[in-house]
Amino acid sequence: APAARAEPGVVYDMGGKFDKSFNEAAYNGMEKYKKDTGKGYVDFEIANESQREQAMRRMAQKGVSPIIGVGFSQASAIEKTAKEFPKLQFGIIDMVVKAPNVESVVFKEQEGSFLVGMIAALSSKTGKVGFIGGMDIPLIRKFQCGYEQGARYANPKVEVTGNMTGTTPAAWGDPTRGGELAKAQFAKGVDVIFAAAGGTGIGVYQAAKDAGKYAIGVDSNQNHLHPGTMLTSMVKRVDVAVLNLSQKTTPGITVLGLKEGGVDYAMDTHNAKLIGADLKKKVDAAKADIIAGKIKVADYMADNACKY
Amino acid sequence: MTLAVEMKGICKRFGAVQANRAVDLRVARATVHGIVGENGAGKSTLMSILYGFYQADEGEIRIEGRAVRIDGARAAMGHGIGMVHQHFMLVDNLSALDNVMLGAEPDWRLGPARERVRADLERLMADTGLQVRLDQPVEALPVGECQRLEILKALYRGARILILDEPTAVLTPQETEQLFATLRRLRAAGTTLLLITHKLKEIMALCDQVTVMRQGAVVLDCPIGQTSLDGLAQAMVGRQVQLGRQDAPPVAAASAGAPLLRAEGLGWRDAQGVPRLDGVSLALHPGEIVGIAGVSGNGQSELLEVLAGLCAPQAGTLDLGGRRFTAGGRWLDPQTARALRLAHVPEDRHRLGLVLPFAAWESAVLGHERRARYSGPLGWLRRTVMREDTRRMMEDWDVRPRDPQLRSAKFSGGNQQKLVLAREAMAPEQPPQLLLVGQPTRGVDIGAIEFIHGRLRAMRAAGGAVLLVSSELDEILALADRVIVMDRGRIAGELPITDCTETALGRLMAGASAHEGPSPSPHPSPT
Amino acid sequence: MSRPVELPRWLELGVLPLLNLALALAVSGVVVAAIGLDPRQVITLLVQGAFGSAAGLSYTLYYATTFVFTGLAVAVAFHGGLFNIGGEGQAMVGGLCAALAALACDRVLPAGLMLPLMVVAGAFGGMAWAAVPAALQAWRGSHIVITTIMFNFIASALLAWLLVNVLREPGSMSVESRGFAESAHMPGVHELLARLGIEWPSTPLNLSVLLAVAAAVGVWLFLWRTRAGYALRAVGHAPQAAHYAGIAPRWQLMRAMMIAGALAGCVGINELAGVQHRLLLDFVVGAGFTGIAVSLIGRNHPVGIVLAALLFGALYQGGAELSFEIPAFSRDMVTTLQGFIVLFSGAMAMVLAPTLARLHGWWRRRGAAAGVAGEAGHG
Amino acid sequence: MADTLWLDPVFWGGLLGSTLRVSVPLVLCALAATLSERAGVIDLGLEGKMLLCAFTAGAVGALGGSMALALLAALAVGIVLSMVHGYGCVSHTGDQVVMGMAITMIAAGLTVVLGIAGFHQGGQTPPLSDAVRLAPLGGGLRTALAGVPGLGPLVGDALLGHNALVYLAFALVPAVWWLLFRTRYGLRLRATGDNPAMVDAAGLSVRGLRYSALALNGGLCALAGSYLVLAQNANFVPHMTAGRGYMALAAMIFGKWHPVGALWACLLFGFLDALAIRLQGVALPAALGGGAVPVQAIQALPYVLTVVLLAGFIGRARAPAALGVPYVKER
Ligand SMILES: Nc1ncnc2c1ncn2[C@@H]1O[C@H](COP(=O)(O)OP(=O)(O)OP(=O)(O)O)[C@@H](O)[C@H]1O
Ligand SMILES: Nc1ncnc2c1ncn2[C@@H]1O[C@H](COP(=O)(O)OP(=O)(O)OP(=O)(O)O)[C@@H](O)[C@H]1O
Ligand SMILES: [Mg+2]
Ligand SMILES: [Mg+2]
Repeated sequence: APAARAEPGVVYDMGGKFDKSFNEAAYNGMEKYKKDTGKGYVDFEIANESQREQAMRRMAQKGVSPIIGVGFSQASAIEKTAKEFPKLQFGIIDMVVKAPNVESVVFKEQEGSFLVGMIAALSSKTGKVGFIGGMDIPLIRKFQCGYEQGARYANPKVEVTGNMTGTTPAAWGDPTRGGELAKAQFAKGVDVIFAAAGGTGIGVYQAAKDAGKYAIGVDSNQNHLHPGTMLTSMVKRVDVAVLNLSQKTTPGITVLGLKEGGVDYAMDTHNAKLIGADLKKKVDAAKADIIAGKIKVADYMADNACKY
Repeated sequence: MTLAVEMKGICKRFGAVQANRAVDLRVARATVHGIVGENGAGKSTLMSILYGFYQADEGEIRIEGRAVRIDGARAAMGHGIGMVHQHFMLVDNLSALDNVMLGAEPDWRLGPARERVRADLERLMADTGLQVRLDQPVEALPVGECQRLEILKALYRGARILILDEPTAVLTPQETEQLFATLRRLRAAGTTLLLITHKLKEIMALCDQVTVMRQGAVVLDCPIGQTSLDGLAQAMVGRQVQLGRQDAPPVAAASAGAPLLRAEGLGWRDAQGVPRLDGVSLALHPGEIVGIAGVSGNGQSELLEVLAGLCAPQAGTLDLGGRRFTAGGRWLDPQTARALRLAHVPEDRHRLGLVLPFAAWESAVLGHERRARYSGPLGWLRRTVMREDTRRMMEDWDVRPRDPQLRSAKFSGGNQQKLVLAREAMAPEQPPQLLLVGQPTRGVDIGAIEFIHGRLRAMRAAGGAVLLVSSELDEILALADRVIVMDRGRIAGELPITDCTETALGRLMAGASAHEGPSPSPHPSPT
Repeated sequence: MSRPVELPRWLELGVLPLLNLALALAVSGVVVAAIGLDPRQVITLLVQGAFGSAAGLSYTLYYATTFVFTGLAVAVAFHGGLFNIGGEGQAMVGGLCAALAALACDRVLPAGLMLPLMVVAGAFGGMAWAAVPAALQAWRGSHIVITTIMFNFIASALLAWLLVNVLREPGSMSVESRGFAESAHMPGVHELLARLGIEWPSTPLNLSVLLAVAAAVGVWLFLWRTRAGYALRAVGHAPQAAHYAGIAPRWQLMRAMMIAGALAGCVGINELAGVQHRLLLDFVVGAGFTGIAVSLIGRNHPVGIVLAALLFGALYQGGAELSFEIPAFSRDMVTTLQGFIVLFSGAMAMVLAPTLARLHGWWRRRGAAAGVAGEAGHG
Repeated sequence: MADTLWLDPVFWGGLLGSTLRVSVPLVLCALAATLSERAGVIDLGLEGKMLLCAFTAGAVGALGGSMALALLAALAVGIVLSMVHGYGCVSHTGDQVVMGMAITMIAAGLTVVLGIAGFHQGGQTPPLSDAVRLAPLGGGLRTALAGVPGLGPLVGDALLGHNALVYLAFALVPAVWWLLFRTRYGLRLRATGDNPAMVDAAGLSVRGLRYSALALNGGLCALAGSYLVLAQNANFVPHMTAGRGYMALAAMIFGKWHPVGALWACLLFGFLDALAIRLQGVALPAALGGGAVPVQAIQALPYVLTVVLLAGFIGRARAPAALGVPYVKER
């Protein structure tokens, strides 16, 4: 009976709940849930692969529901546990798991990235914009692809430089390297960088601030970090998704794009001065077109390639 | 007369070993006090305690009549004590000069410090006659030179009480003489000297007073006048000791029969291109002991290594056990050598002879572990057999303590040497016909020396051949049938034992002793 | 200056470690108290979580399995005189090869053939990855520590590239291969026990644990019971003496590293064949480095390594348990706690030795050593 | 772009500048390791020491708002860590490698725990104001040169406009060399690493020498950590050292336990790293069928090249003879 709903639980991905990225967004979502409902929740930060399943099973045995797996790596663990505990509800972010008691939430990162790509291209004085990803994995390519397309859409002649940070988990938390990557791109004339690299991004933003260039945040609204440097942020509302999941899970696939407000570009007092009225108009127009389907944003996952 | 040093009731144990038990030692000022004893008797330990390197478990020390606590080398130096250590206390990759300076640098900047120390050392070397190449890294110096360096180090620090632990073990007779002259001068100048040595002649020659130790305790302490060589030997090992030549020198025809080993024109250059061996030819016949005399560092070690298959020469051939090995081709390797019944007792027992962290029984099969006797199917080790054989070797060669499980490092130098000799001489299944031995009695007590000499003679009697490299002329004179003298990598001359006298050999060697070691300007080799 | 303390073996290998562990826990307790948690609760949870339940014990053993492999990998190299920091990379490549074998044959081969094949492939992969640094050290004198560190990075790049561009299921977001077929699943211990009708919670603990035990025994026999092991240790302790004995150091060096690599390569069997049933990016996560601590704390001796591996397994599982039971106890506090335990039971292991020796001597003089010291061990 | 790249002074200027910046923490840690290992103490704890010092600098900088204070605090922590190292491995015969790993584990956990407890930003410390951070030097000259073609980038970007710690780090190399090879202290230190018994017999304190070397080692690690937080970044981020400690160790060995050798090795690592960054996205030569080089290949390039170069060097590195062996007198 929905009245006596058990308390929800979250299992974060390797990055941990303070990864300056989607895990942190999920964490914020749960905190909000706690504030709104006054009910508690359980969560767990895994330290190695086998703890995913361990954590979920532990929660399941305690009757925790729904159990939310944050990140695509949780898929097989969710799949197993969901099969084992059919009476409980499960949710997973960024990945599709087909099971009668699992709600899969996936985002159209490409759409949000498209918009910040436009903003980047339109704010760039040199006509060169940059992208810095954490690791070369499909999810990040998805960000990159949308960003490129958006930038080109706004300025067909724009030059987009892309970098990936590393091949080990350290790639998501190495601001120093992020800073160097940024400086390298600045040296090439890039003057706006969109970083989708977790903690590594911190270094990118700092480098941008030091060099007087622009940077674009990711996942959660990071405009406040360096007002005047942070053009905007490609917000991916994992927090909202997690909040909704913890309140109510509807088995099946939920796709969150611009239309659903699952992704967007962030506007607030911190970057109001940077985004001029006409720029905003252009971007909002494109946003409307995407929602209306007039603009087809390429999905890297569709055919493992960035074709647009 | 006042006592410079007085040690009362010194006790020291290392784990299971009681190295010193209630030792009393009284040394008068401005005298040379000899300390003798078997290997492992506790001589070095006692001196190390006086030098503050070890702390005694019990007992007290008085210097110049005042009771003192010596808790480290610095304290010892404070009391004017200096020490020449038995096992060199040198840093291999530092220059000889830096080694002397270390801890006594006259300036905090190395440049000026080196200047001043060099000047002092030049003078010191001049009037002691102990020559060392100051700028060579120690690792490049032959043992003899290291020993001289070690002595210079102590003299440089100008001690009032000077401990010398087997300073002459690797010196030539000439060098020994010069050293003793220096020591006499020091004594005259009021320095008190403590001398440990296994060469009783030296004791008789130099000392005023002598203390004999056995199994950690003092067994005799008397003025030199009241004892004799035999008396000391007796006290040391508790029985009559016969050193010197036992058998009549062989008739010249002794070295008949086909040679067991024949080497022709061996030539070997080291990494720097300095020739260490230069056209060396020799043959070993059954039933003879050939002695190789010469100041250490003139190619003897290299000769042994080449003949034992440890390194391949650039020139020459070797005939051994019906097989011929030619430089450039596939040279003899240690395994083949053993298979061809050639055994090798290396000069450097610590680096080559033993694996110090191994248990004695593991070290005692080193090089023979492949023998069917020791490794069964699938290379399974027959550990019990190994332990049994080790125990037998220890019985046979009187290795103390008799404990196959004890770590090789824990045996005293002399006993380690006996273990290595036992292994090589008693090689299981097929005992060797040919034995190459380097410095077999270096640092070994007279009891053991007598014993080892006996074994080598026995081997000759059994029709084996022995190549004996030794810096001890006495030893060579006592054992060899003919003597080859080496000088700067070449054979300087060969004498039948009958024509050998200390002086004759000394003269042949002297050519080298002036400028020991690999000479920078090699002689043109005869073509 | 530190005099070596001569302790009887049972004291040195039995009591001293226990004392150190006790001290380590005590100090950790103080730290825990400092951050306002109840030390008694934390310590009990840690121990309970690791050994208190069938599930907990199984997890502990499962982690220990991996650490035994990496620990032995360090130890064998160590006895050959080499410091192998490359366990991480060797484990990755070993796992990769095992996985490739599975992906290639799992649909055709029965488990009876598939699993042995995976073990061979895994061992081979690790061996190959260790052989290159070994050869470079032997013939070019390239220092093994540098090359093995570099090879760790190269391995991770290789793995990442293969997973993202070759092995990943098209259209899937996750960076992992397809799942292995049943035949490539190392049977879990709970499954086996279930067949025997014994109720056992489902955990990652799988047959690989036996492989680890076999490896430990094998290494012990190899090092101290066979000629090859003898030669290897001789080279490790005294290369020149080995040369004198006619043992060629180069080949011993190669052998040491290749055996080490093979051992590390088996990590993949436990993690991939045993648990994940597919190839993924960070299945090693530091196990290679932990292996160094495991080996050294275990004095590079198989028996010691097994014990140390159990300790680390317990720390991992008990740590997880802690953060389950005490939400305030974060993953990082667990790491800190583990650090302190390694510090006191590993790095500071000798601090208590002199005191213990004095006590022992004193007790022996009273001829009551055994009893009293025994109690002290558990104090 | 690849073809013209090599002729472009801007590319080289940026490359060299980046090389210097990236090398600094490596150089400092490598020097630290050189000192301790020359004295006979293995240091596998560089990573942890650097990390904990970085955190200290970040935290104190944020709280105290003073660069000097931050540096001092970092130095203090670095030295304390080294003293712990010494207590376990010099005063007692603890295993030096395990000690290093323990320090690293503790640092990895403790920094985050304290960070979260103190600043509630997921282990990060708050961004530092420019007053607390190290300002670039020679900026004026750099801007002056900026116009000059060739010289501008090559000198300006490459050598000028770095912060004080960069220049200090490189100045410390000859300093350490001088200390090791031109002073009495250095002679004694080197002897301690090779034959402590000899040093002891010479009436010197092996313990004292090893502790002092460790103290210097801690100080240098502290500088490396501070550099990451006060210069390259503006706050502490968990695990931000990202393996640099181990790379520094590798560099030190590559440099054969010699400060200058270590410097070259660090510069090599830095250069290859900076180069790899800039090569991402470069296309394969048409001969190899064109197409982009996989990112991972480029990212592995520095490590592969290191191995190749190392193999190219003749003559093996010789570690201090007594390295890692606790000094006890009795056999
Ligand atoms: N540092 C040590 N650790 C352990 N045992 C030792 C140590 N030094 C000496 N011993 C043991 O103490 C005993 C006495 O050794 P010591 O070196 O004093 O004998 P020695 O009279 O000098 O013998 P040698 O004539 O061979 O030099 C020997 O059994 C030796 O094995
Ligand atoms: N570090 C250690 N931790 C725990 N137990 C150990 C350790 N080292 C040795 N042991 C125990 O001591 C026994 C003997 O160790 P080792 O492997 O050296 O024996 P061995 O050399 O093969 O035989 P032995 O030494 O008895 O001749 C081992 O079988 C093991 O039970
Ligand atoms: Mg002695
Ligand atoms: Mg044993």
